[in-house]
Amino acid sequence: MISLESYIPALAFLAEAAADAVKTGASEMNFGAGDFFFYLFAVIAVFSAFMVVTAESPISSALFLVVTFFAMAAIYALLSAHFLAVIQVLVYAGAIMVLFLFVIMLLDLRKEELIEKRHWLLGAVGFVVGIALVVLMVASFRLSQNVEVAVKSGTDQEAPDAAKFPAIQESADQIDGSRIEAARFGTTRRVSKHLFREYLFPFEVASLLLLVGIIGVVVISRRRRRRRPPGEVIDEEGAS
Amino acid sequence: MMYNAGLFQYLSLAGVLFILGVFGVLWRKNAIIVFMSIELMLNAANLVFVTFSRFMASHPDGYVAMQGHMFAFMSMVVAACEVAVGLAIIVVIFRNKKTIDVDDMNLLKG
Amino acid sequence: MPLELLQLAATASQTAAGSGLPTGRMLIWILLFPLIGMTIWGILGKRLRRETVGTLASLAIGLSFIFSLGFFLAMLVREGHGAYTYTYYTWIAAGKWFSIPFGLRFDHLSAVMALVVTGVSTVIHIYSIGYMRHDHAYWRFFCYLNLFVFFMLMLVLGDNLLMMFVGWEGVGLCSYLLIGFWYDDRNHPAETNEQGTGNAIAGKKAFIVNRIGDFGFVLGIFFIFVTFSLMTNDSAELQKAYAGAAKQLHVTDVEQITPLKFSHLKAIIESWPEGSHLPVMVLTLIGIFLFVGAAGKSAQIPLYVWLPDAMAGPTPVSALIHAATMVTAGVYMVARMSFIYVEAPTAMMVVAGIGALTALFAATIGLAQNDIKKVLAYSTVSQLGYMFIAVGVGAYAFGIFHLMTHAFFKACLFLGSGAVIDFMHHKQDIRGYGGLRKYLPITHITWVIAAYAIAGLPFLSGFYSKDAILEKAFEFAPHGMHWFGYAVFGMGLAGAILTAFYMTRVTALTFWGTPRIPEEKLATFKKPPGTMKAALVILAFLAIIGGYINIPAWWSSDHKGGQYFVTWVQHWTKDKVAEERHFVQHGGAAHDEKAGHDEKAGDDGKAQNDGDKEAAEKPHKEGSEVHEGMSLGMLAFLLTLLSVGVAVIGVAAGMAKYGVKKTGAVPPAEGEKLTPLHAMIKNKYWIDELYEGTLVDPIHAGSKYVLWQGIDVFIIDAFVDGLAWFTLRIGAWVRRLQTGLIPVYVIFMVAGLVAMLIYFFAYGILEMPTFFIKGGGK
Amino acid sequence: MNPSGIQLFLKQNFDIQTVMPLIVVAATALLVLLLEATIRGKSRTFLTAVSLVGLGVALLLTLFNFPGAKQSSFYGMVRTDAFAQFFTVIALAAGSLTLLLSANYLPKIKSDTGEFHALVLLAVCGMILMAIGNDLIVLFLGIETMSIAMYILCGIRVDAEKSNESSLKYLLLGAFASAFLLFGIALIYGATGTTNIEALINSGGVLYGISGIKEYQWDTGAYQFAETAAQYFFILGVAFVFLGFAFKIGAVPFHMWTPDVYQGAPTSVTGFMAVGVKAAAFAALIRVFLGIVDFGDLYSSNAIAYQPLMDLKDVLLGVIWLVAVLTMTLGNLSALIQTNLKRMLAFSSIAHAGYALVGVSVALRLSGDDRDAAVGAVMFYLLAYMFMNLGAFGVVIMMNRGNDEGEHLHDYNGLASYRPLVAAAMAVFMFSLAGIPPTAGFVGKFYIFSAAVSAGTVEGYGLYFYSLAIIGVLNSIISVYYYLYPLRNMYFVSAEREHKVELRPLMSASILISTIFVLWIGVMPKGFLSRALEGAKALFFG
Repeated sequence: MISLESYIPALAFLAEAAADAVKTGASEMNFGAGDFFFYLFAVIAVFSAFMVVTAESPISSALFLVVTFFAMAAIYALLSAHFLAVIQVLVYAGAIMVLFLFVIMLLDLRKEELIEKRHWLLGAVGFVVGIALVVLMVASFRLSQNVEVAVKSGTDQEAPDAAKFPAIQESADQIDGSRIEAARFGTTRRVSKHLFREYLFPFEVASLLLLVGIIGVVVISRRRRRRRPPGEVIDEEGAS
Repeated sequence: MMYNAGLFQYLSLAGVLFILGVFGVLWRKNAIIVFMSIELMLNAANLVFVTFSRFMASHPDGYVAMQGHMFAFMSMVVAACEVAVGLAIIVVIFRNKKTIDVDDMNLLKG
Repeated sequence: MPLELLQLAATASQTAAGSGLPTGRMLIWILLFPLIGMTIWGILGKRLRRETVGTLASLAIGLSFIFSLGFFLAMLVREGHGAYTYTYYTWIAAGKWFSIPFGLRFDHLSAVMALVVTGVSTVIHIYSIGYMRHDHAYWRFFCYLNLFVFFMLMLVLGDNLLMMFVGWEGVGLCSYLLIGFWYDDRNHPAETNEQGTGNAIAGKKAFIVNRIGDFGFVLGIFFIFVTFSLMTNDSAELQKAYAGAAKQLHVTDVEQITPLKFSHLKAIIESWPEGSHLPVMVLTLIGIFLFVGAAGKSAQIPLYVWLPDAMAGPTPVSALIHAATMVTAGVYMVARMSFIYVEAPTAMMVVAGIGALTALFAATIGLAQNDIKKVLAYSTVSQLGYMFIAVGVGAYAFGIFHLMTHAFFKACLFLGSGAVIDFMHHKQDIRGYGGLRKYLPITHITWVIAAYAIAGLPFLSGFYSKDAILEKAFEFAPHGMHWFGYAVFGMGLAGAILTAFYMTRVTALTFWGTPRIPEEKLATFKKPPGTMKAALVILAFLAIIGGYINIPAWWSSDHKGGQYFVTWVQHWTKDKVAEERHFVQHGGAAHDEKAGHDEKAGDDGKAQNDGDKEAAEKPHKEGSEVHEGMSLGMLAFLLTLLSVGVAVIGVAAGMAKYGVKKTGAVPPAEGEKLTPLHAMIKNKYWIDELYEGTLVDPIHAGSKYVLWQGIDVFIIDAFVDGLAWFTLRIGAWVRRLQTGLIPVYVIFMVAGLVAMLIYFFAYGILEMPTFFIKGGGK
Repeated sequence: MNPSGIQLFLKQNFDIQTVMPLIVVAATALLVLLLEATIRGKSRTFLTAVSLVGLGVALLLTLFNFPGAKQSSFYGMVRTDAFAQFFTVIALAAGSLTLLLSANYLPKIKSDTGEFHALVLLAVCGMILMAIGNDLIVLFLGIETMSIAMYILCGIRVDAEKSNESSLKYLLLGAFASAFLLFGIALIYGATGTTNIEALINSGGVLYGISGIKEYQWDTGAYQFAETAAQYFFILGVAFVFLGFAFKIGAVPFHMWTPDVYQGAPTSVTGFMAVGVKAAAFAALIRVFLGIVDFGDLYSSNAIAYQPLMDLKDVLLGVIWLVAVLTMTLGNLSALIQTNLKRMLAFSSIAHAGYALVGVSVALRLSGDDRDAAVGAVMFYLLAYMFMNLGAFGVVIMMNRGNDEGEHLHDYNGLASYRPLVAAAMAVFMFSLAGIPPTAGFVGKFYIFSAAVSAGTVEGYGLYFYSLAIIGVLNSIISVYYYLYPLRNMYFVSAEREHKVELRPLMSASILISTIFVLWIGVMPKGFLSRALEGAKALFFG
């Protein structure tokens, strides 16, 4: 199988390490390598994201963002999303970040950027609202850990209602094969199979979107141009 | 074991990144950093997609749930476009106003 | 007799033409002429000559009038005097049960309205040719005026509530445009109103106050729809009623019945199944909501405030829109919906009560006004109050009758005032007039005729209509409460005396006595052109004869004849008069006595009447036919005598105060004290002093300082303005949130999301996990 | 696979005809770009003509050669039903009118480039995608295509600070809202296992997503199926997605960008934003949220015990009720005190979104024919709103002479005396916006409010919907106050000086078309409404 992980052994390693986590219905698990790497990259991601938001200079913000993106890529790999992990590095950490840095350099913003002082009310309201959002979101996520369903009450050994959840039956077969699945799941091959069949139309639309982006950058970044009568020599400076 | 990296842990990571992004948009004055924060939020959303895609056992239609991957892929395209356009606008604004402080964008109000 | 004559004429014209009767399809032409006119003036008007525009615009309305007349005559000769209806296409349709046709209805009620609207409009158009001769935006004026007539005809001829609403809004728009017509105050400084507000503001005020009324109207429509549409209410009674209505309307399918169409709604209510009660509460609510709309358009308490301000517009506009036609739309609407009101006595009480209050209240304010058009404006409000008394006590046909006569004499008065204003170089203060009789003889004569018509002096049109209304009010007893009818009657009577008084006052101050500006100056002023005089004469003539199409019943030998007009209109309206009369007939003896009391007591019979309530409610079954007829005639006769009496007293008091001396009593200028007046009229009659001391001065002062400047300006006006101010304050406050700062906008977005999530938690579809609640969890 | 099988396969999954209007518009955009590059220096009217031809062809294709009802293609990514057809028509018409309006306006603001046309066309593509999108991914891409094109169009006056600022504000806030939308979609995907709206409904109310896996229980130490978690993610996702859509339609409290962005953008773009973006966002909102509500119903029908999703409909109803009320009221109150006409129209567009939301909230509650009527009312309203609002912006553009002139209310002083027809057209638009008969706005409002009233007859919901109708009517009364302002200035105030209002043919044509349609829809709405109802019926189960 020619896939990206052949070339990037780290991706394959991470994916395999994390495969346990995806085992459905697994009972007791020990703290494994996948867990370790998850927490490692999660801490890196959160720390650098925090630094993005709080760093004084935009340059450091941008660099911390690169770190975040790399950590995210690793986490994608943990989730067997090999293709996406690579794309994440190429597109985000590569293209987008370069763009950011380029613009920051272009604008020469280094001097004026200290951490800003805002009106206290704005800060306070923002803080309260943001914290409320944190609490509510985490509360909702926590509920994924705290299931109190009457539907399928009983022990974990009870067989799921296969008629209602056809997915579950299949998943039982995959428990053992999860390591194999981890290697296959988000490969370029599988992604492309979907991308050029079911997702052909969105793919084409995405090209339309990129066209919009291209035109946009051309239109916006062009310096103002005077209307010329036909035949006039184009002024080099004006054309920019 | 509560320390195994399960669905909750991945989602929580996404949520934390997302909220850090929200705070960045709220607190920062520099338009570029605001923009970076938005990228952070988009990334967080991507992580949710990929997490769900992975944790979902399989799809009833018989194929492995790859919609999340597709969505994450498309959202990267979107993010790239937004960044390109957004940075172009920021450059133009800097050219006109010599500042990219979002608090100075208050010609239009009331 | 006139009916037979008209029938003869119609038959003759029909045979002369050799063709059949007009078809319903042609009804649209009544509307089309003004619309075509309006379009032409709007596009080409600037390039046409003034005379051409005026003449052709008048012609357009004239053609509408001729068509209306044609349809009216055709109805007369038609078998059973059937109405003309035609549905052109479906305007709004949604689903199975809901369709609003674009249909016109020329029936007994709308025929009268269409004739009045087109007739009076034609005359006023002709008048405007003269009056607007100097105006630079001549074409625009006629454009608006034609558009107004179009919308008014749509209001009148539409066969369903929504078309009526279209016309309703349209006339409001035209009113707005025409009130503010002279927006440029520099050219016409005198026609701004006394508070110094500009014409445009007056226009806007009119429009917005009217929208408050429209709110009620729309709610009324909504509730009618919700209550009587099978789409929203499929109760067994309603289904039976639909079946009955289908039978009555000769339609095969109940789905064709739509409750917003007048005839269908009427049929539904009429064929409500026996044994089950109509939803009276809802009907009352509907009636009151519709009346709120009517009160806005027809300037009743508390929504009348716009009408006096509306006098800022050109005088022909005041005559046409704010006296003769548009403001009466509310009365027309209530008459149109009479089948609802008769089922909801409480709503009728509200209508009659508000009408009576307005009639009296506005008349008192009218006493103290010095702007000639303001007097007429308050008088219009007061007269509209009478019309609402009529439709409120269930005498719908009489309300329409008064509407018609009022259109004649009030249009005549306004046009007369316009002639005076035109003559006096746009001075409107009656204190600066006096003795104009010499200079404007024709205006003077027509004015006096119209003024006495409105005062209710016998043999003029106003007498017949107002007298009839008061008579019906006297017989009114909602829920068996006779005192209410007597109270309404009393207020109407008091209003009548004041009307007579202030009309005499304004007549005397304007036309009689000696001129208060130098005569040599007056002699140089230009007389009004012929078109204006012609219009005045036509309207004065109508103000005289207008009443004879409905002479009081007791004049004729069998107590039934003579009521041509009312009988005609009652083809549609469901007058409750017949039942009430029945009741009165039984209690005839008691009422005769009371009538006597009333006469002696003058204008206020309320106190005594309360005591007689019980007596009136006792059923008297033993009375014979002849006896009842006699008592009815006697009662009507006595009531007539009474109202003639009060009219004469009012006129006499006015004459005594303002008209007897050649110089006349001039109201004091602003800031001057009232007391010097006393010297002028002292020692004249002892009755003068009685009036002075007990009636005229207190009322005069009271109306000026309490009612007008106190309640009218200070409370009601301020309330309406305050509401607007309050709304604007909120707007300004909201505006401060719009800081232009991105973080603030972000906070609002996130806060919105947080609020939504909190709501989800509060509702219980999301729950707090147990680790937030100590000891929780299962 | 035999040939006929292949044909069937292609027909089902690669039916180009279903996206033909989209292709035509996108191809026109490319053609315009090419022409711009090759015939540089020529009159841009030519490019306008080319774009209009493209839009016209697409419009004809949409009107007369639209694939059969309820056909989905590209593996269920797009669904070409009458609903999609209706909103495609709105998008194409809005684009055409905008280009007509821009033809004479662009030189004035010195942005007369072919890219403008291309971007408008691509934004139209985005709107079409939102109309035909059957999968959240297509909707998302459509929203982004449209939005990014709009960000650029707002900032196309690169030398004007207001335009820059408008663009940046729109972009930052829009991207922020997009992130929420994306996050919400992710959560819904996790809960349901699909992003396809049709699949969501056809799932029979089963959450196929993460509910299939077992989760560790913190308190008991046991593993259980994550059904409840899936439900919670679903609800949370609905809230986030609602934010994303509410931002685009400018609903309170996600509306605050609207006035600033509208004011700063070039006027023709403002008009396009106010009608096109809003209509497309409503199309997506209706499709997604009615799908969600239907899903909730199905879910409730096979739920065994108490489930949070059962109440989702009522909760959403409450949210949208409040949002609709706030949107109407705040929009109108803020518009009251504006002196800049563009800003006033921006606030009024917020209010109009509120009226349309009334219809949406009604549609959430009702079912069957009644729901079709409510959805149809919203669709009809958006159509009417497109003509009246673009017309009003057209007059504003006509008054413009390159700078901010023509935006302030006192610029309209005495317009009626020297440009009576323009003033009359403006009066028609203002009255239509205020909802005064016999204009399109009145009929639209009438349908919406009567839908609310008929929903009020549902047992237990009388208070909800009657109050909604009454608040709506009250609001339209408030709105009259500020719609009268330009009218007052045009008719009742003398001009200190006459503006040179040029009656250029293309611009006049646009205003004339708008006027005609406003009156046509107002006087004979039946045909338009029946198309809207057809569209509503084609949605999902009808």
